[in-house]
Amino acid sequence: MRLNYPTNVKIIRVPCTGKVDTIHILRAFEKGADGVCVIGCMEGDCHYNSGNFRARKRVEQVSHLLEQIGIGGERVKMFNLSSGEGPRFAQYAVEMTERVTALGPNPIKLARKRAAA
Amino acid sequence: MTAVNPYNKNLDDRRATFIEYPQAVPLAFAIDPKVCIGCGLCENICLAKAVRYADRIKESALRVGAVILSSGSEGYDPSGLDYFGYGRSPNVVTSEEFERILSASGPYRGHVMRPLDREEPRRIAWIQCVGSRDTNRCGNGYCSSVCCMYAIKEAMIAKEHIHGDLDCTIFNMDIRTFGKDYEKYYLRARDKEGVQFVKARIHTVDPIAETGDLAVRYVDESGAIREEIFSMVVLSVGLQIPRASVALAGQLGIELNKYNFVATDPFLPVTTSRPGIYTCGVFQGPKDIPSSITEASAAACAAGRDLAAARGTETRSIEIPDEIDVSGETPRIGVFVCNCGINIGGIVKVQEVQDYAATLPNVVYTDQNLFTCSQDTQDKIKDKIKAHRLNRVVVAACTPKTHEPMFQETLQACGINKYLFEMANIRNQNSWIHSKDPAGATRKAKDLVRAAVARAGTLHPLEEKKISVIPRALVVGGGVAGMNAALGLANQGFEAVLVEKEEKLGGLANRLTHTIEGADVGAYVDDLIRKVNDHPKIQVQTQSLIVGFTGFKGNFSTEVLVGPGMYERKIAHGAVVLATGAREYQPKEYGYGEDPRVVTQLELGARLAEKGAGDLNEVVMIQCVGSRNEENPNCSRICCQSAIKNALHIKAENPDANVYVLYRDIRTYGLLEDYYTEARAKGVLFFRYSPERPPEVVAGEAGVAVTFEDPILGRRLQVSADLLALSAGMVAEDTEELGSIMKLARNAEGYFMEAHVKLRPVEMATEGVFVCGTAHSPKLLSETIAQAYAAASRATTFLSQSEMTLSAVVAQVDADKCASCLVCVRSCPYGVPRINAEGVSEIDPALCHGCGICAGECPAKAIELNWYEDDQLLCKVEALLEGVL
Amino acid sequence: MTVKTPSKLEKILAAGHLAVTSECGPPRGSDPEGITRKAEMIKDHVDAINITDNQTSMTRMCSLAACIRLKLMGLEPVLQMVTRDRNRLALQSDILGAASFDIHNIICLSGDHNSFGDCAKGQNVHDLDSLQLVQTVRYMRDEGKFLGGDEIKRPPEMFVGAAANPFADPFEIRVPRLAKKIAAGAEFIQTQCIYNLDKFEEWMKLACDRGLTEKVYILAGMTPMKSAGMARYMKNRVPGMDVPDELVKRLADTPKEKQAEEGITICVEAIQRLKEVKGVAGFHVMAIEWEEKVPEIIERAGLYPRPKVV
Amino acid sequence: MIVADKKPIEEIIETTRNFKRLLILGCNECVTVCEAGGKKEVGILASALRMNALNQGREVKIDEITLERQCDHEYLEEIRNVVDQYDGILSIACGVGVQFTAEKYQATPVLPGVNTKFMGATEKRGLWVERCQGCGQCILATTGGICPVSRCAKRLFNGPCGGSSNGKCEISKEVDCAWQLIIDRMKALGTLEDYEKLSPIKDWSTDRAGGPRKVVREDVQL
Repeated sequence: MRLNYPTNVKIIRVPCTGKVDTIHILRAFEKGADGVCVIGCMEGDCHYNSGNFRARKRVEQVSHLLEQIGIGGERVKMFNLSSGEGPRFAQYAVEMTERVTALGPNPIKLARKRAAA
Repeated sequence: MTAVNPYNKNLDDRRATFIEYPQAVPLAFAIDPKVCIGCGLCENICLAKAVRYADRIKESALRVGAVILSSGSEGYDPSGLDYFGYGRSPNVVTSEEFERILSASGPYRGHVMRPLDREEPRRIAWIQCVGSRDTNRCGNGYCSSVCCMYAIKEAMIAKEHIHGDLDCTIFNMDIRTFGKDYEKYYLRARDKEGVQFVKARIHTVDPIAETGDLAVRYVDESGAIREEIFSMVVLSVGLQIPRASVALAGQLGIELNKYNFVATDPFLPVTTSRPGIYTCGVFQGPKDIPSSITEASAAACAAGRDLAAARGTETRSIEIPDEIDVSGETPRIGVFVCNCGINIGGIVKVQEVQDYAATLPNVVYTDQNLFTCSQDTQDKIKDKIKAHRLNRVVVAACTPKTHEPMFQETLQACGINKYLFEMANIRNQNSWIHSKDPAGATRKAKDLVRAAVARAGTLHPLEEKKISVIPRALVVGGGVAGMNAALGLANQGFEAVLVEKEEKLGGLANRLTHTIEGADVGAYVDDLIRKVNDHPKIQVQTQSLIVGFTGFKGNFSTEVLVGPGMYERKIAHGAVVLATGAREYQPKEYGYGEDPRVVTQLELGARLAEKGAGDLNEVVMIQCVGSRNEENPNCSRICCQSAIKNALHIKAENPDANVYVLYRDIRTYGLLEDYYTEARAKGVLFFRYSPERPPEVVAGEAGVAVTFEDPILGRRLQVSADLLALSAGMVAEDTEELGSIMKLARNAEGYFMEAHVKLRPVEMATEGVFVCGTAHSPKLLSETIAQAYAAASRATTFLSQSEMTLSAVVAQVDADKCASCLVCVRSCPYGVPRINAEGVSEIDPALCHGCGICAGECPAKAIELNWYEDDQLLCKVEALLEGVL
Repeated sequence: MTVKTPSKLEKILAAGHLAVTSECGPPRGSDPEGITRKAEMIKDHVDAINITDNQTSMTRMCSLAACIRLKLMGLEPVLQMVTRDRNRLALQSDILGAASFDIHNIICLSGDHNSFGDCAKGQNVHDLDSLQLVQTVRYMRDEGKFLGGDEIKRPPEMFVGAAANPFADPFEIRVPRLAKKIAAGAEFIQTQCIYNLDKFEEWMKLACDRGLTEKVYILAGMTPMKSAGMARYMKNRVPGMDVPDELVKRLADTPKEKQAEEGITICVEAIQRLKEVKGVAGFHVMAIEWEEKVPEIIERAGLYPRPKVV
Repeated sequence: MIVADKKPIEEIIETTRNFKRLLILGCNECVTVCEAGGKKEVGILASALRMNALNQGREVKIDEITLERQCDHEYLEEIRNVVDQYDGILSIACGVGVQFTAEKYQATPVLPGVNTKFMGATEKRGLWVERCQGCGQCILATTGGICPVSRCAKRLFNGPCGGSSNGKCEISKEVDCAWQLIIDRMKALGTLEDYEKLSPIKDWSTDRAGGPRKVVREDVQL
C-alpha cells in the first residue's frame, strides 16, 4: 500500500500508547520537534484494554502545558487507527504535517536562531 | 498491464502483477495469468530472481490423520433477480461491493461514493434477505445469519464516513441481531444514530435515468404499497456454498444437506458423515466470524482427538548455543543496511546510508545486502558477528513486525541475546512512502539508522523466563459445555478436573427433552455423563464450590470445597475452562407464577413430553419475555426456535390446535429458518407486537385471555388460551463471586467477557482461562458443544507445551524508588501489580502483558518496561532530532 | 416556668400569653433610619424584635448596634448572635456590651456559611457552635463567670433562645436535637418558617410527648409568601425548607396581582391553625423586607392588641 | 497523607523567572502518591520550564532530583554538595518539605511548586478527599468515627445545622453533611442515644490557635 506522506514524519515504536509518557512527548519538543502525534488503537479497541485512554489524557495534559509555555498546544495530537488502516495513517501524517506547517516551526528553534543572530 | 481488481469486487483496477490485498499473507506479489502478456519485464527487473513464469500448479500428496473442511462460502450473486435493479444501475451494489467502498484500501480509498457518478450518496437503502429466506426465487430457504448485523454495521460506518447528513434505511422482514451484545448495537444504530428500520417486502427497484437515483417500491407491514427514492441501494446478499466446495464434498464422500451445507448432527456439530473428516465455518452452516472461529477451534479439537497418539512425534527443535555474556562490554554495533532488491535500493542511496552508519558512535562494522532476510545473508551476518565480536546488531530494512524474530534467531545462533537487536524500518516507513523524494528518503534513512544505533547502544540482555506447565485443566461447571470441554481435553490426553456445584451433572440440559431437529437430549446427556464419569483422565467433583484461586498461566491453584462435608481440596492446574452456564429467566410478567396455565417454554416442553398436546386446543406463546427489554437488552437467541419447536410438537400431536406466536422479530437464523417455514405451513399463526404495546393477559376461568394487535388487520384480537407459554430468555448463572475470586470480567448481564469479541471468542483476557457455553452468552446445544470443543482445543494448545517461554518485555519495579502509591495497581488493565510484603509494588512477569501502561503512569518513575525503557525511547527521540536546534 | 430575667418577652410567655416576635435586618450602611423605620412599622404589634446578625453572610450594620437603636426607641430587642464571625472572646465581650444597654434577649445561632455571602473568601470562625454559645450565655448569667473562670462584675441578664428547624434532615434527630438545645440551656425557641403544617404538628407532638414543651417556649416561625415564584424558590433553593406542592400550586393558581394578598391569607390561616397546637407558645413573624405587612397579619390572626406586662 | 495539587505553570514560570540555574526537587512521599510532586512531575516541570526559557531565548540550567522525603534532615543532606550550583530550588514537596529545605539551605531561595491542600485519602485515583485537620485532640470516639472538624463546613460539634438537606451540606450538593454521616454511623453502631450528649466547648489550644505546635517524645529521643 505505497502511500505518500512527507519525509519529516518519523516513527518511534512502542508496544502500546499507554507506554508513551508525558515526558517522552515533552522531550521531543524540547529537542526541537515541530509536532508529535501519538497513534493508538481505536478507542474501545485498545489491544491492552485501556492504554489508549491513558495516552489521550497524557496528550491532553501535554497540549495544555505546551499552550501555557507558548510552544502551542496544537502541536501535539492523538490519532486512533486500526491496524489495517494504512491510508488513514498516511492521511493523518499529512494532516499533522499541514497543521504544523501552518503553525510554523517550533518557537524554540526561532528563539535559538534569534539568539544566534 | 491493467486488470480489473476482483478483490475490490471489480470496482477498480490493478496491475497484472499485484499483491492481492494489504493484509495478505504472505505479503508477496503474484502474476495474473489471464492478463499477463509474458513480456518478461518483471522477470528481468526482479533482483531476487523470484519471478518464475514456468511455475505451474503441482499435485502433491500429504499423509494426514484427519481432515478439516473449511472452504467457506461466497456471497449470493443477485444478477438473476433483475427487479432489484442490480446490473441495471451501477448504484445498486451488493453488500460485498459496498464493504469495499467503505474500506480505506477499497476502490475509493474509504470515501463513500456511488459508482455511477462518484457522488456522495444522501440516502442509502439496504435490502435484506437477498438470496436468503427465499425458496421461490433462489431456493435458499435458510437465513444467512450475518446480513442484519453487517447491514447495520455498514450503515453506521457509512454515516461515520459521510460527515453531513446521510439517511440510512434498512428494509427487512425481521431484524436478527441474536449474537452476544448485538441487540445493543442494533438499538444504538436505531435510537442514537438514526438508522431507519422498515418492515417491508420489496416489490421493485427502478433506476431513475435523470438523477441516477433509485425508486424503491415496497409493501409495508399493513399491506400498503409505498415508494421511496434513494441515491444508492445495497443488496444484503446471503451466504451460499460455492460449486467447487460441493464438488470437493463429492470427491471426499461427505454428505451435504439440501442447501449444500455439510450435514452434521446437533450433538456432533463439526463431524461429517465420514470418520476423520471434520468441518467448520460457513460450510457447516451460515454463521458469523466469532462462531466460525469458535467452530474452527472445535474442529481442531475433534481432529486433535484422532491425532492425540501422534502428538509431538514430528516436531524438531533448534539447538541454541549458550549465551555470551556481553555485560560490561562497550557496545560494538554492527549495522546491516538492506537494499530489499530495489524496494529500498531503488530510492535510497544505500551506500551513503552505510557510510553514514559507519560514522555513528559505537558502530564497528557496517555492511549492505541485496536481501538481508535471505538465508545466505543470515550466514553472512553470523560470520560478521563472530569476526567483529559484535555485541549489538542493527538491521536497517523492513518492518520488525515480520522480520524481527528471524534476525533475533540469527543473533541467538551466535550466542547473542536476542534483545540486543534493533531494526530501522527504512522500507515500509521510508522508501515505499517517499518514492517521489529519493533525496529526502536517503536523509530520513540516515535519521532512522542513527536513532536505531542510538537505541542499540542502550540495550542490555534480557532473560526470558521459562515456566513449566501443569498438564491439567480445571473445568468449572458440569453441564453440556463443561462435560464436552472435559472430554475434549481428556480425549487428547490431558487430565481434567470437572467441578459442578449441583449434585448431578447435566445442568440446564437436564430440563430439555429434544432438539428442534428431533434429537433426544435426555439420552445424549445420560451418555455424556457416563462418558465423563468413566473417563480415566477426568475427575468429577460435584457439590463443589470454588473459594480460592491463585497463580498464573500454566500454574494455577484453585481451592475447592467439596461435597456436603465441605472438605477442602486444592487443585493444581495449568488452564481453566469456564462453563458455568445459564438458567431460564423466571418471568415476572403476564401472570407467571400466579396461574398454572401460564408456563415457560421449558415447562411446556416438559409437559408435552409427559402429557402430549391432545388436550391443548388454543395455545398462545409470547416471545422476548425477559429479553430485549431494559433489564436485559440482549436477545436470548434460542427462544424463537424453542417456541417453534414446541409449536410444531403441538401441531404434530393435535393438528387442529390453534397456536399463536406473538413475537417482535422471529430470529430463526441459519438452518432454523426451515422450521419457521414449516410452522407457518402447518398453520401456526404468527403476530408481531411492538414492545410499546405488549399483549395483555387476564387469567379467567374459561381460559387465559390474551389480547394483542394484528398489525395486518390493524385491530385487537383476543384468544382464550388453554395454555400461555412465555418464551423466557436466558439469564447467566450467578458468577459474581467466582468472577471476583478469579478476577474475571463479566458484562452487565453477568456473562463472562471474552478477550476479543470476534477474534478470541473462547479466551478470557487472563491467559490460560477459557470460556464456553452459555456462560459466554445464550446459545443452542449444538453451539454450546462446538464452543466447548473450542475451549478444550485452546486449552490444549496451552497444556501441550512442556514449558512456556515468557516474553522478557515485561514491567519491572525498582523497589528502592517505589513510593507504594498504588497507581500501578490501579492502572494495570490486568490487575497484575500488587504491593508485596516489603511494602513495594511487585509485578509478576508471568502475568504481565507488557503494555507498559504502569511504567507510563508511575509517579515515582520506579517502573520500567524492559526493552522500552525510558532511556531507550528518549535516546531515539533525541537521535531523531539531533541537529534540529 | 419562673421568670429569671427582666426580659419583657420572657414575662409575656411566663404569663401564658401567645407571644409575638418579628425581625428586622439591619441596613447595609450606617444610616440608623434603615432600622428605626422598620421598627416603627411593627412596634405596636409585636412583643420583641429580632435583629439579624449578618444574615445570609452579607455584611451589614452589626446586630448589637441595631439592637441599641431599638433600645433607644424604648423597644424590646432580641439580639441574634452567630458563631460564624467571632471567637469566644468577641462573643463574650459583645454579650457584655449588649447587657450594658439592658438588652435582655439573645438568640444563639451558627449562621449561614460564609460561602453564601460577600465574604466568601473569609474565614468561618466557629470557635463555638450555637449550642455552646447557649451554654456560654447561661454560664455567664447563671454562674456569673467568664468561660475562662473569672468572675463577671454585673453579669448579663438575658433570656436565652435558640433556633430549631423541624424540617431539616435527618428528621429522626429533629426532636433529640431540640432536647439537646434545651439541655444546653435554651429557654425559648424560634423555629424555621413553617409551611408544612402537618410535619410541624408531628414534630410538636413528639416534642410534647417527651415533655420538652414544658421546658421551653416554642415560637412558631412564619414567613408570608409574596408570590408563587418566591414559594418555588424557597421550595427548591433554600436548604432545610419544606414547602408543600399544594401551597405552591395555590399561589400559582392565583392571578399574579393577587398572589401577595393570598400569601398573607395563607400565613394568617397557618397562625390560626397553629394557635391551637399544644406547645406553641407564640409566633415569630419574619416578613423579609415586607415589614409593613406584619401588623395586618397579626391583626387578622387575632393576636392584636398585645398584652401589657410589668 | 498530605495532599497537594500542582501549581499552575504560569505561576511557577513567574516565580522562577530570574533563576539561571534551578534545581527542581521532588519528594517521593505523599506528593508522589497524590501525583503532584514525584519524580515524574519533576521531569515534566523541568522539561516545561526548560522549553519556556528556550522559547524566550534564555539559557537556563534546570536539574532534577527527587529525594525520598524532604521532611527529614538526612535525606535533605543528599543535596548538600550540589546546592550551591543553583540560584534557586523549586521544591514540589508539600509546604513542610519546602520550608525544611529552605531552613537547611539558608543561602538558596526555595520556592513552592505545589499547593499543599490537606491531610486526606485517595477516594479513587484522581480524587483525594480531606479527612483530618490535625486539631491535636481527637474526638472521633464520640462522633461515630467521622470528624466534624474536617468534614463539617462549620466545624460544628453539636450538629447538624439547619442547612443539612438530603444528606448534603448547605454549601454544596457535592458535599456530604458530616452530621448526617455521624448520625447514620451512630445508628448503624446502635449508639444513637449518645447523640444527645452535649459535646463540650472545644479546647482549640492544641490546634493552630495555640501557635506552632510540636510533638516531643522523650522516650524515643536519642
